[in-house]
Amino acid sequence: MPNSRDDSTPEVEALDRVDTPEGAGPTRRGFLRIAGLAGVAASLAPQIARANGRIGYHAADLSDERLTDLYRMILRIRWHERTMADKMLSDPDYRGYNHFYAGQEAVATGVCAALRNDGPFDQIDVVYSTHRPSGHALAKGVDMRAMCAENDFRATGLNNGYGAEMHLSDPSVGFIGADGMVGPGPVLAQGSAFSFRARGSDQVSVVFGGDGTYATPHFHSTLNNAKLLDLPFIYVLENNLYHQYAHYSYSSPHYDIADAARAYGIPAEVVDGQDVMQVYNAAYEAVERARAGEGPTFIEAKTYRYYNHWGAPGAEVGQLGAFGYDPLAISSFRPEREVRNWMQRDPVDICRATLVDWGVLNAEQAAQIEEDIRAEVDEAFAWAMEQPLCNPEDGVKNVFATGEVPARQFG
Amino acid sequence: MPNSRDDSTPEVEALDRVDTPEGAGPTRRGFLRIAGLAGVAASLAPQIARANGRIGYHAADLSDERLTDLYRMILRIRWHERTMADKMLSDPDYRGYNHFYAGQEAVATGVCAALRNDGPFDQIDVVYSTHRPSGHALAKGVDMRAMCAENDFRATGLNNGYGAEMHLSDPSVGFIGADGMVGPGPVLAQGSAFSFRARGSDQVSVVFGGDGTYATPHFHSTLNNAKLLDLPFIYVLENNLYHQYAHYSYSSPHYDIADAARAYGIPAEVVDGQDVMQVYNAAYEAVERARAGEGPTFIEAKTYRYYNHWGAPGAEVGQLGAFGYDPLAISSFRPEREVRNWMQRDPVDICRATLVDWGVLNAEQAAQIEEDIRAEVDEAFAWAMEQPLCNPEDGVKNVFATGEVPARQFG
Amino acid sequence: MTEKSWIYAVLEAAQHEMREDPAMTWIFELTPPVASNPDMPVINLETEFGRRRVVNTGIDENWMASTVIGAGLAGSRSVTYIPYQGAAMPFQVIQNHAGKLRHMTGGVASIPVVFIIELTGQTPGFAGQHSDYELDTAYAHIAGVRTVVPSTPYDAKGMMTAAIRSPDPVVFLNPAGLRTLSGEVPDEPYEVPLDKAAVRVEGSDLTIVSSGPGMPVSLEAAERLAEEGINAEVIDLRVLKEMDTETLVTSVSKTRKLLTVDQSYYTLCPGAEVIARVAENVEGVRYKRVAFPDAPPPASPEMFLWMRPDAENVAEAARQLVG
Amino acid sequence: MTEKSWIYAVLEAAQHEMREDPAMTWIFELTPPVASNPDMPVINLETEFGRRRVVNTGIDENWMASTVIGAGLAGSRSVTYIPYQGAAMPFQVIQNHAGKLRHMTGGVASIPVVFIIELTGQTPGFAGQHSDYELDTAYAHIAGVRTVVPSTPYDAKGMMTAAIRSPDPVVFLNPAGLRTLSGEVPDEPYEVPLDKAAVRVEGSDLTIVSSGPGMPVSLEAAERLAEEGINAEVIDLRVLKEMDTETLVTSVSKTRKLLTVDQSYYTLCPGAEVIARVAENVEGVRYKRVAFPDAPPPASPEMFLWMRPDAENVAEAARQLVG
Ligand SMILES: Cc1ncc(C[n+]2csc(CCOP(=O)(O)OP(=O)(O)O)c2C)c(N)n1
Ligand SMILES: Cc1ncc(C[n+]2csc(CCOP(=O)(O)OP(=O)(O)O)c2C)c(N)n1
Ligand SMILES: [Mg+2]
Ligand SMILES: [Mg+2]
Repeated sequence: MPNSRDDSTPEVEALDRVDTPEGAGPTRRGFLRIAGLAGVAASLAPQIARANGRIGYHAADLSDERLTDLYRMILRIRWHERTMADKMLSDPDYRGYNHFYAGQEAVATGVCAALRNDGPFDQIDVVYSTHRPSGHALAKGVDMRAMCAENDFRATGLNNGYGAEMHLSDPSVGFIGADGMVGPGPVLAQGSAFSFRARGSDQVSVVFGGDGTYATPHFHSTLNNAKLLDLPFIYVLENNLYHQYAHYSYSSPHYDIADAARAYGIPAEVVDGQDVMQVYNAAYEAVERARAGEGPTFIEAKTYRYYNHWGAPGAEVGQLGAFGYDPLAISSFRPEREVRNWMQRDPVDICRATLVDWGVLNAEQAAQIEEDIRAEVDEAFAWAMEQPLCNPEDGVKNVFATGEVPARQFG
Repeated sequence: MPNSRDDSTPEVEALDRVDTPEGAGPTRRGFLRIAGLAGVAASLAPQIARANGRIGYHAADLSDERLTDLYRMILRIRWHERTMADKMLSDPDYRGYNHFYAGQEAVATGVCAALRNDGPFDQIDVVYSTHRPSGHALAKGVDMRAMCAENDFRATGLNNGYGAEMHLSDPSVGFIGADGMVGPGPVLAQGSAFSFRARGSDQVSVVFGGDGTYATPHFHSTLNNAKLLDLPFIYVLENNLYHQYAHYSYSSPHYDIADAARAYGIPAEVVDGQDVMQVYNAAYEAVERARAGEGPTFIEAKTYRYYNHWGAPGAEVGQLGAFGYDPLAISSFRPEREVRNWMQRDPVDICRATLVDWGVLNAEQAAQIEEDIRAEVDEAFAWAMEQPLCNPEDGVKNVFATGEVPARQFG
Repeated sequence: MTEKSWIYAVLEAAQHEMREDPAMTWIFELTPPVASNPDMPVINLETEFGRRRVVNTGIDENWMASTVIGAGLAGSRSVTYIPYQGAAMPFQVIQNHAGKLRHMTGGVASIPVVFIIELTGQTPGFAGQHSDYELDTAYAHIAGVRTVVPSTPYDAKGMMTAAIRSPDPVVFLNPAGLRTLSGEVPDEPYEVPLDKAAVRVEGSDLTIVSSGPGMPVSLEAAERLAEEGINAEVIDLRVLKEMDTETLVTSVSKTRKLLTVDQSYYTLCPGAEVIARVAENVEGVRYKRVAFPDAPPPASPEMFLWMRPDAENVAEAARQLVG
Repeated sequence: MTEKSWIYAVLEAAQHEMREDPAMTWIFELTPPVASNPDMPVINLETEFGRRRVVNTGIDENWMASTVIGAGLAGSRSVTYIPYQGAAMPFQVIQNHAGKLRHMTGGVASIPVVFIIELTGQTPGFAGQHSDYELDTAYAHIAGVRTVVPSTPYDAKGMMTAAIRSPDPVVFLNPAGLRTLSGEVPDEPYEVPLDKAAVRVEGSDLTIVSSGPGMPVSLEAAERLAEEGINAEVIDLRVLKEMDTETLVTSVSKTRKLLTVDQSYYTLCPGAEVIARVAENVEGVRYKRVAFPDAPPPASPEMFLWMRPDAENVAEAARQLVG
């Protein structure tokens, strides 16, 4: 159970419900299954990120279809990242860039699977992302083709070429959007939660933030006010050990940043961010708590990024991850062996192995799904590259809701 | 012992030293004395602010002269405040204003008594104050006459009439100064501590902050970095229950704000801010820790202000404290009975009773000291009122270190 | 139509919009949104709409501004009242988020919020941080927010209504020095546009342009000048972004003399922009600029009142300009 | 004298001062203070002076700026390098504390610190928050800080030395777009004054005034114009506060035509102040102003590059002005 809450009756009841909108399927909960999954995870990993031992709980109640969707989503993110990295490395006409999310896919996937991702805007759950948004965007339901076009500055992109990677936004699926600044995002996200509580909505607001967000002054504002006002707010801190090139111990005295949240009296959980089931479980409980009016939750997902901070330095076409020197790191960068260690516990592998173990998929089906996803991704990039470039004069539009501002560059 | 540190050998040794620069006087430490003092405090107070039970430790080692100085300083602050309030209420020519500190005198006095308050600027300990600075200033050694003149905007005031109450500053005694903003002060103060560590100085930087500083984003920046860098820094949080007109429970989920500091791994102590001996003890240990390179300390002093937030609304000439309606509070203000309750545990009374109990003073001596202090305060205000007003044209000086900026109001 | 105080006029606008829209919120810090006015019902947004919609927590103006932005992004119109002590605290989030999000998202993000930013500058004695009037420029320079500064209770109400209804984020500068004004203000809601300057006095000898707390002294100067036979046209900018160039150019094309009046520091005060816009559009004009020197306001009333432009400073500069 | 990169020149200045003064500190965030240059020793302030004096913690630019202010108040000269992403985060503490403390304390507080504030505006593709160049105005308007913006490696080193030695707080704007410049820079320390503009090209047909990243395009425009027989005088402001009015007035008194060039947003860009100062002092001048529109920079290179003033925009505006 989570460290900082007791197991009061309403939640025990909640745990007994089967979380399948489809309503069907036998519950998978049971000691054997859990033990089985734990075995899978352990067999894959010499070093398991510190977690609290509860594995395969709510996730075990999901229908086969929804479980397979988790796998599909992880793959969709993974192949989006790999394909884009390869394009950046090999296609001189390609102009897009990314802060790659590969390695962290289970976090976005597990969290967004617990959210309400469609419906009218005043009922949908909202997600605030970071400078590393592609995984969060896909997991929340953003259209991959539109996103690919946006990332290559196309006029028909998700944001008409105005934003590109660090400003991807699609309110229609509740993806409020990426944010290139480190710090403000969490406060803005709790602001949405504030409005949900004010208007009596049961919506939930989720922010993804890196370990880098811990040291920002905004961290305190966010957690303190979310607690004081009992907001329907979830802070998902993806601790991938580094903020840019500095290890998180440069910025935090805590081993678990979750401890900082607990100090406010906020329920906080540390999960293995490489295991989508663990992430889903924690997110599921956080969402239940928020919808029940019981306030915020903090989830620290221990995870790792396979590429360097930004772009594809050190990466090679066709190869997952970046191992080489990152010139942007100047005087400090992470050890290659650390990268290789983490890649031993790959979120794709863990999810696949779990589903095979649970009898949801067999190996051939799993491979076929991956083929299909790769085709989908290739098609999205191909479509994007055919989209029109932007019209220069449109740059002075969209400053305000109507009209345009005058050109001033001509004097 | 403090909650969050263990009693390691160097500190035990430190406790054995007698802290009298004069070197003289028998140590007063001992169970009987401590019990005696506890009796005094208890007899004065039905409601003792929550503290950790260690009373009369290092303070008991002080010489008679230094103990008497504590009493003198508390009185000096008290009568400064009362005299000024009376002047504001009765003298239409008087232009000064104040955020009155009466009720909190033991905090400034106890803390500053543990600091190095004279010597060259690169050896003196520094204090950062708040919008409520008069007590901190006097306790750190600021000249009362110069301060009175400054508060009435005189050209020969402490800051030549440029600053007045909220910007009192006297680096020559290590009083970096008042700060009218809530939030930045603690970060600036830890910045001075940063420079002490960088240049290998054993100086200590102290910030006073109200309970209102807890909710500011700066609180996190301050404590996180002070801890990460092990700075010689002391955060004295004077919890007088209100930030302006809102109770601190509006802004903090903690009963003891000290708990927030402990979360960073910073030793934190809660003391009865009405008892100068308790405050001194905590400050003494914090200073020892800082000088030994062992990092920051947080002290939460539970205290109360006798006047309203600002100025003298609700006060009457000759009467201590303000009970009436405060028009600035608009829709919420504190109950009069709460004020009266707290006044039962007055820092002047507690200090006087302790010194009489300890045989440092008798009642007549104590009364004579108070007479002398009142005369000193009256003389300071009288002197101030005779000082010249400022020269208008000087307003464009002191913007930069040299020269003056052009007048622009004439077009 | 009733004589109303500034703050009553502002809260009346907010009260009406909050009654219409149950999702709308208000965040405050020191000053509860409460106002009374002779013969009118007391307005108390906190008690009327409850502490879920009208909220006060700790001292954190960046939280206040960020929270209304987040509320706006989630579809709730929101207002926050930032006291002058915290006027610069939310600058980054307004500059870098509120002002940019619509554009950066190609138009999909909408932030229908109002930041009431109190500016002071009025009271001698407090010095520096509590007496400065300077952030008008910082908020007017940034893109994507409409920055307005009313100077009458009538405009304060009408611009507040327009600001709340606007789909754009609005920085509503609230000069503390004008709190004491009262004036005839209709009871029913109305809008004053967020992009138009107002000609307060017509004249032909010179144009005086000011805004907010510069208006009372400019109007008083114009009266003194009128008695001396100098007819000043007095323009109240009202809107710093987007500034109404046309009204300025029309007036100065006629008078050929422009005097700007600001309480803000001289360098890069709004008057500099007024002069530059006119200079780009009208030839052969003579210019003067009255402003606070590039110095923090000192505590001493003697120094402060000498530095802050008053009606006589404005009148004298006008005399020199026409003379 | 050696050909040096911009950042090598800046760090060389800092290294010299840190060797002289063992109390001096440097706080950074993303970018370790490390630079190399052909045939020169690598400069690494972190390894040379150790992690007590040269420090990097978390992402908190307000902490960085506040910490150097606190260090300065305690007598330690200090520099912090704020990356452009965080350029607005420390605005409040610089505006309200660094800029006011000396004055508010009647001269007793001294803040001998340098805030290197990186500004960007150079790279198409990043959009909004990562491509804007706008905070020059915010930092130039406030009182009590000297705000400078070099445009050559020579000035960068000389102004950095002067800034570190200055008893006043200095905002040293570091345009990221100029990082790629290199030039002849003396090895020994020297100072470039913090209050003087520089006439880069002499001419008599019009005056072009720019600063920082506007300089390369202005100089290129002047070359094109020269080929056409139009002789532009090009002035590099270098100092936004206190702006060198005299150099501006002298030049425009001669040319009677003033063109200002800014990468900053049009409304209240530094050029507005330049125009206003000249307009107050010189009669019968014709004016033009080239600047970035009042819109956040979009990601699309097509849009961005159209909006950002280039040499041809400047040259064409100059032709119209003289024509
Ligand atoms: C206010 C601010 N300062 C600095 C930066 C530059 N920056 C971009 S990403 C980043 C590191 C973020 O680390 P983390 O939050 O752990 O996220 P991760 O990159 O690991 O996903 C930094 C410092 C920024 N974007 N915003
Ligand atoms: C940034 C900022 N916001 C608001 C204020 C207005 N203000 C002045 S004092 C105060 C309350 C401070 O409360 P606390 O810190 O508890 O100190 P106390 O007055 O109780 O001594 C407030 C909100 C301010 N000075 N600065
Ligand atoms: Mg990280
Ligand atoms: Mg308080």
